[in-house]
Amino acid sequence: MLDLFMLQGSSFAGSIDSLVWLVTFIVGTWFVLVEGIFFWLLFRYRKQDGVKAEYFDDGREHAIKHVWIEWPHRAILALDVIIIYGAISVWMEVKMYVPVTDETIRITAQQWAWTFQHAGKDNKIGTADDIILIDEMHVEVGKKYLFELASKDVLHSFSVPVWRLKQDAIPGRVITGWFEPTLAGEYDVQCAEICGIGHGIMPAKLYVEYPEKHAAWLENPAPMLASSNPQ
Amino acid sequence: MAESPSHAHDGHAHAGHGAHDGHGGHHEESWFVHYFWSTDHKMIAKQYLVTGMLMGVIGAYFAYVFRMQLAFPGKPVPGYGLVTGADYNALVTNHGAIMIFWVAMPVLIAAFGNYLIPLMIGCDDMVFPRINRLSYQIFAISAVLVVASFFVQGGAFGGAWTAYPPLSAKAEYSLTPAGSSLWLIAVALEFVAFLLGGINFVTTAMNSRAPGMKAFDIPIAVWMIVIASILFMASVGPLIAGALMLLFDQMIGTGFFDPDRGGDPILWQHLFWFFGHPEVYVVLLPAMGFVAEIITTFSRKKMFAYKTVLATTFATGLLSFFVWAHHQFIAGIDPRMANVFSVTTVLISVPIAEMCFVYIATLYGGSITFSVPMLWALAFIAEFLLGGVTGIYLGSSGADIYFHDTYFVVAHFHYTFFPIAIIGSFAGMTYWYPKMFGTFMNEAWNKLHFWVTIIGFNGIFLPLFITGASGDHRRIFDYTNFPELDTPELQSLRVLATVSLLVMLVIQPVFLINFFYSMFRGKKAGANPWKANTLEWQAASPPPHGNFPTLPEVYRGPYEFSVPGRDEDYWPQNSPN
Amino acid sequence: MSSHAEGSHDASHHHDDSHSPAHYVKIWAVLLVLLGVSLAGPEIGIRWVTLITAFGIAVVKAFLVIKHFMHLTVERKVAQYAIGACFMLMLLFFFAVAPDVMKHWGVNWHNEAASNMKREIERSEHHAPAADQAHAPADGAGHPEASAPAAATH
Amino acid sequence: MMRPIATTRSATGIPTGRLAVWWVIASEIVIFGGLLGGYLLHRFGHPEWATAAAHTNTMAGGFNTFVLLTSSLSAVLAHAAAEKGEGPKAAKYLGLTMLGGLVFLIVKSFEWTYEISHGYTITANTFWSFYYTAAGLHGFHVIAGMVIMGFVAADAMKNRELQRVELIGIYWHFVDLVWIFLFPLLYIAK
Repeated sequence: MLDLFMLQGSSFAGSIDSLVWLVTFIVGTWFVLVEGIFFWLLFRYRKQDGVKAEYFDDGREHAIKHVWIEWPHRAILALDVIIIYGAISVWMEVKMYVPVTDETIRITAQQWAWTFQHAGKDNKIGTADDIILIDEMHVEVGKKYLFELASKDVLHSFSVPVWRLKQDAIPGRVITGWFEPTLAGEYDVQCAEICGIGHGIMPAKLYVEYPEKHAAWLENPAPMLASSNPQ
Repeated sequence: MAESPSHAHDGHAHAGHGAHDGHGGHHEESWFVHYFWSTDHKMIAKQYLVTGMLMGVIGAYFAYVFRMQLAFPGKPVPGYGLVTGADYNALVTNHGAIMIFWVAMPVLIAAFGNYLIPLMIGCDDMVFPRINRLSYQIFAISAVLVVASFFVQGGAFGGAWTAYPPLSAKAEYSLTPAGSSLWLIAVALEFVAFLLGGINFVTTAMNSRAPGMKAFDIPIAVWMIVIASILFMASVGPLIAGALMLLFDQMIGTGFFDPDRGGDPILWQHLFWFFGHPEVYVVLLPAMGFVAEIITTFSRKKMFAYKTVLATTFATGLLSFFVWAHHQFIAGIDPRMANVFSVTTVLISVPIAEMCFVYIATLYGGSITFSVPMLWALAFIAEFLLGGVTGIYLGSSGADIYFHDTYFVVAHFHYTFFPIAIIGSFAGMTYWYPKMFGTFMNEAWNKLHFWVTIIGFNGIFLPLFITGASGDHRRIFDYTNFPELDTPELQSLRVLATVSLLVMLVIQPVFLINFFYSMFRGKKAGANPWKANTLEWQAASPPPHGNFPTLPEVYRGPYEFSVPGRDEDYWPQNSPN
Repeated sequence: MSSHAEGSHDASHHHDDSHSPAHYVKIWAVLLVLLGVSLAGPEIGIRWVTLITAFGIAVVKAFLVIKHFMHLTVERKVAQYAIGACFMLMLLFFFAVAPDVMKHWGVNWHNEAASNMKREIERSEHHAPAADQAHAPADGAGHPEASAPAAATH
Repeated sequence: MMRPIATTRSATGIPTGRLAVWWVIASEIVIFGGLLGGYLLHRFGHPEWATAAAHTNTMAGGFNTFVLLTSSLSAVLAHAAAEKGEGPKAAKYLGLTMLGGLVFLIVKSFEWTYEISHGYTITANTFWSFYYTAAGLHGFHVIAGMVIMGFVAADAMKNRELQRVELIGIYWHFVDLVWIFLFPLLYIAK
C-alpha cells in the first residue's frame, strides 16, 4: 500500500510495504465487514410503529454470542497471530539482523543539522581521508552500508522515507543499523523526533549515485549543496 | 520556590477540623458558596464541565492557528499573526497536553463521574465532599498554570506533550526556561487533582451502592468510570516520580536524564509511556460507558452480554499495562523488547474488538430512535472502529518503522481521541442535559451541529492519513524545506484538512449557544424524558441537594427494556413491581 | 494473586490476643533485633551476606509491619489485591525497563556515555591516593576528600 | 458539616475511610516504586556509584530506622487504644509518634548538613541526586503524615473521629515501610 505513496528506495522497503499490504488486507476486510453489519442493523432495526424491540433471555443471548461474538473473537486472534508473525519477521530483518556491509557511515545529529562522515577512498572510517559533509550524504546504489547514529545534544531521528528507514538518535548512545540503496536519485532526509525550534528546518540531501558517478565524487568530494547545479 | 508537585496531604486521612460548623444546612448558601465553594457533587461536576469546555476552546484555537500555518506556510494567521518555529512547537505541544489533560479527562471522568456516580448508584453525594471540592480547586490552579505558561519569559514549552529530555530538561536546548517548568508543574498538579478525585470515585462506587444493588446491577457507565480511575491511579505514580526528577533536572541541575552524568533519557520515555498508554484507556472507558447507556436506551434493548462487556473491560485494562513501549519501537529501546511489546500491542486489539462487537450486537433486534444522543453514540462506534483498526499498523513493529512520528499516527490517534473526547462528551452532554438542567436542548440545532461536526472531522483526518503515508512528519511547521513533501498534491490535502477544520470550528458556537440558552429558555423536561431505567432518571431534574427524597432500593439490572408481558417497554431499577 | 499470607478472614478486629499492646511490643522487639542484624551483616563485608542481611531482612521487616501493624493480611481481599497488583506493576516496570537502562549495550546499540563514565571513574580511583579510600568508616571520621566528590564531572 | 449518607454505607465490608486509605497507599506504592525503580536501575547500571554511596552515614540511617520503627509501634498502640474508645490515650500515643517523626527529621537534617558541607550536594552526581530526591520525597511524606496526625490527635483528645486514628496509623506504617526499603538501598548498598 505504501508504494502508492512513496518510492521503494532500499532493499528492505519491499518487505515493509508487503507487511503494510498484509495488515491493510486483513484489517480492511474486518473494517468494511463490521461497518457494513453496523449500518445494516441501524437500517433494519430502526423504530417502526407497532414493532416492539426484542428481549433476549440468557439462552437466546448465549446462542447469538456463540455465533456472532466468540467466532469473530477466535478469527481475530488467529489473524493477529499472522500479523504478529509478519511484523516480527520484518522487524528482525530491518532492525536486528545486520548483514555483512561494504562500507560504514557515521551520522551525527545535532540541533538542527546532520553531519555525515563517509569512509572515503580507503573505505575505512576514522582515517584521514574521511569525507565529512554537513546535510549531505553520498551513497552508491547496490552497496550495503552500516550506519552508526549518534546525537550531540537532544533526541533526533534519522528518517529517510524513501528507504523506509527511521531510527532515533539518542545522546550518549551509538545506534547501528544498515541499509542498501536500490534506487538512484536525490532524496530527502528528515528529522522525525522533535528537537527544538529548528526541528522543521533541518532537512538533509541524500545523493544515491551509480558506481561511476560515485567514484567521480570520491575523487573531488566538493559539497554538492554549495554548487547550485542539481545532479 | 516552585510548589512541590507531590501530594497535598491535608486531604489524606480526610482530616476534617471536626464538625465545628455544626449542622451547616445548604438552603441559605450565598451565591459564591453555591457556585464556587460547593461540596455538592453535581455543582463540582458542572465546574469541571465548564472548565473543560473553556480549555477545549483554547485547545481548538491552537489547532486552528497551527493548521492555518500548515495550509498557508509563512502567511500571518488571522487572529494570531506570524507563526515561527518556536510558536508552532508551543502550540502543538499545548494543543496535545490541553486536549488530553484539561479537556478529555475533566469532562469525561471528572464532570460525568462526579455527576453520575452518586446518582446512578443511588446515594446522596460522594463519600468525601470536601476532598472532591479540593480536587477541583487543584485542577483549576493547574489549568491557570498551563495557560500562564504562554505569558512567561521565553514563551510556552515546545517539546511535545511527551516532554522528552534532554530537550525538556535543559533550558539551553528548549529555550523556554520558565515555560518548561511551569508546564511540568501544571501537569503534576493535574495528576494530584485526579488522584484525589479518583480515590473519591472508587471509594464511593465500591462502598456506597444502594441496598439491593448487586455488582452486576451497576450501570456500565459507573463500572467504566471506576475502572478508568483505577487504571489512572495505578499508572500515574511512576510519571509523578518522573516529573519530580525532571523538575529537579530543570530547576536545580541534577542529572537524572543527562547521559553525560550517568542519567538516561530512555528512563523518562519508559516512565512517561508506562503512564501514557493506560492513560488513553483511562479516557476511552468512560466514553464507552456513556455509549453503552445511550444505545440501550434509544434502541429500547437490554445490553447484549453485560458480563462480556465487563470481562473485556478488565482484560483491556490489565493488558494496557503491558503495551507501552510500542511508542518507542524506534526510539532506541532494545530491538528484542520491541518484539515483546509488538505482540502485546497487537493482542490488545482482541478485547477491544470484542467490546465493540457486543455494542453492535446490542442494536440487533432493537427499535432504534435516532435522537441526537443516539446519533453521537452511533457516530462514536463508527468512527472509533477506524481509529482502532489503524492502530494495528502502528502496533506491528515492522510497519511502525515507517509510520512512527508521521501524520498517519496523528490521524490514527485523532480517530480514537476525537470520538472519545469530543463525540463521547457531546453524546453524554446531550443525553444527560435534561437531567442536569431540567430542560431540553433544541433538537434541530443539535442535529445540524452533529452532521457538520462529523463531516468536518472526517474531512480533517482522512486526508492526513494520506499525507502521513506519503512521508509527512509530525511537528514540522513548514514543509517547503522538504522537496519530497513540497508537492502540490500534498499541499492541497493539507489545505483540505485545514478547511474542514474551519468548517467544524464554525459550527461549534451553535452548540455552545444552544447549551447555555436552553438552560433558561429550553422546553421543560420531566424526571425521565428518555424513559430509561437507571437511578439518575428516577430523581427529579435537576436533582435537589441530596438527590433522592428517600434513597432508592434496587430490584433489578439497569437494562431491563422491552421485557415481554409488560405494557411499558422500560422497568426502572428501583420500582418494586 | 494476593501477595500476603492467608490471614484469618475476619475483617472486624475482635479482641483476640493479636491486638493487645504486649503483642505489638513483642513484634517491635523482633523488628529491632532484625534491624541489628541488618546493620551488623554488611560490616562483615561478604557480598552475599550483605545481600541476605540488608535486603532479605528488609523484606521480612516489611512483612511483619504489613501483617501485625497494618492488619492487611486480615483485610478484605479487594484491598489486598489492590496493594498486591500495584506492587506487581512496579516489578513489571523494573524488569521491562532493565534491558535499556540497567544494561549499557544490546542488539545494535551501545550506551557509550555510561561506559565512558565507568571507565573514567575507575581510572580516577586508581590514581587517587589510596589512604582515604572509600572503605574508611563512613560516619564522622571521613575527613574531606582530597579530590572533589567521586564523579562530579562539571 | 453534615456528612453524606454515602459515607456510612459499606458494600465491600471495609469502612469507607479505610478503603480510601488503602487506595491512597496503592497510589503511593506506584509513586515510590517509580522513583526507587529508577534508582535501582541506575545503581545496577553504574556499580561505580558505590564509591559515592560510601559517604552516606550508615549509623544515622540505622538510628533513623530505629526511630521510625518505634514511632510505628506507638502508632499501632494508639490504634489499639482508639479501638477501646480511650481517645486521650490514643492522642498521647499519636503525640509520641509525631515526636518520633520529629526526631527522624532532626537526625536527617544533621546528616544532610554534614554531607552538603562536604561537597556532596544534590548536583554533585546522579547518585546524590537520587539520594536527596528519594529521601526528600520520603521526608515530605513524613511531614505530611505528622500534620494530619496533629489534626487526628486533636480530635481524638475529645473522643471524636476515633476511627481516623487507625487510618493515619496505616499511612504512617506505609511511610515506615518505604524507609525500611530506602535504608538498605541508600545506606547499605556500598
